[in-house]
Amino acid sequence: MNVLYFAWLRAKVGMGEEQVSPPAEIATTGQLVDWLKSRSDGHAQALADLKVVRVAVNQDYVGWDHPIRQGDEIAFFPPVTGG
Amino acid sequence: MNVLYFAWLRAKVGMGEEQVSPPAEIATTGQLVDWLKSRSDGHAQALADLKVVRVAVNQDYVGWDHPIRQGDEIAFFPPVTGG
Amino acid sequence: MIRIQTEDFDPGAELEAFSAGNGKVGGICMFLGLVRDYLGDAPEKAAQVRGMTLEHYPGMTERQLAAIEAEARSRWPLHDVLVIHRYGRLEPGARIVLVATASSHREAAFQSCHFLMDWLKTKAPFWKIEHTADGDLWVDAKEKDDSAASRWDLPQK
Amino acid sequence: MIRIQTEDFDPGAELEAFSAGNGKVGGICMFLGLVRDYLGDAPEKAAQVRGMTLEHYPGMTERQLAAIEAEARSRWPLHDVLVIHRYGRLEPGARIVLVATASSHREAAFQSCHFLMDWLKTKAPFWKIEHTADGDLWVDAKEKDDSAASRWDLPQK
Repeated sequence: MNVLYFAWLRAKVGMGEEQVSPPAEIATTGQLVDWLKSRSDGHAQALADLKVVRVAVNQDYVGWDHPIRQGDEIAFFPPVTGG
Repeated sequence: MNVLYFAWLRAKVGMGEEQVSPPAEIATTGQLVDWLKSRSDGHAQALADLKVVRVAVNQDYVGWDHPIRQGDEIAFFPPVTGG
Repeated sequence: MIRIQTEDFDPGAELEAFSAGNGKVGGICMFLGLVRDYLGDAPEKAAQVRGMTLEHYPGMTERQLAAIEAEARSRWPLHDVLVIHRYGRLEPGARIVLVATASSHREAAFQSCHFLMDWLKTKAPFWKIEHTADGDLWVDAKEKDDSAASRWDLPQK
Repeated sequence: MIRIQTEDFDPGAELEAFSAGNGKVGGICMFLGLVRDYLGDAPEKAAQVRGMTLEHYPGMTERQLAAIEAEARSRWPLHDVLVIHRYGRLEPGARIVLVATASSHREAAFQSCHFLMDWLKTKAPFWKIEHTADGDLWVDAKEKDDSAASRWDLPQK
């Protein structure tokens, strides 16, 4: 699946996009976060406090128990500040 | 004193402005209305229903018991419909 | 600033001049009122209005609008206020009124602009006569304009 | 209509095209958001911001804004809706966002425009980084933006 990072999460992770193939038991957005945090210190820092992280699956906002599957576009970003 | 009429009150009275000199006992806007109504059928029709008439003294909205005096500019008009 | 005029105005140019060079302004809210081509609340009766004429009370109009502007500035932190209102004969589609407010924050801009229009609608001495195929009709004041204005009433002390 | 772009826009020209020739439109409400030259809520710290850069999530931005426009049209009788939002580097005083709504009646125009801005502020995936003398700072989301958006929540069924 394709994982995207925006704003300061991108800066902390050190990239804006990555292709990942988590094991099959990673079935929700919350489980994906835990798995991603093990990939690098940058990932761990970016995803340390989920109160300031939002997640979208296929460009819609979802919660931390949302199911994920192969081919999904999953984005992590801070609360938005446009307008 | 100078009396002004606007919108359909002007049309009913038949003029937009008149100089009047009511007797001294005419001391409020409400008393002035009663006195004006005796001047012509047009005045009587224009001022027949005060629910749809507003009055201003010297360009400020006032009520029907507002004092009036010589030199005042007194205007009668319907509820406003601008904007 | 308050302007009462017969001439048309250019909202873009007004807006440009309004916001120019003030780095404190974060949001501008503008309302533009136009002459509709139908009567009352019924769009299905479209194209019945051939135009309207706006009459006003010179002197009192400026006085009341200045008071409304002062009230808005006392309630919200505004960098600038602009009210333009036309009078005289206006064709369908013509611009009637423009109200714009500039503030550091969008909530103050929105609220003050809305307030200015609501109060203008019930306090500024303008009257409309609509020219229709069936003759000329003085527009009646609307109950909903009174209730729109009254939501801005302050609590009695 | 939704437009996401780096280029500046001309509010007057947009407004002209927006309202042109629809005799049903009685009121247009427009909000224009600009880059302030100071940080946070403190105008006394003026001129500290040298500009900002807006990042967004291409695809999701359009998708979310289209959903917000559809929601506004379902709640109010609107003749037209326009949302323009810029991204990229912007200098102090630059235009960031324009939201305009056209309706037969002013209340619908005001409310829908206010709604669109409040929802855009909390749902459209844009992020600001402010360039200051002390370095670059990601702008924090504001609690008051959440409460502004939540006033438009519909009662739970």
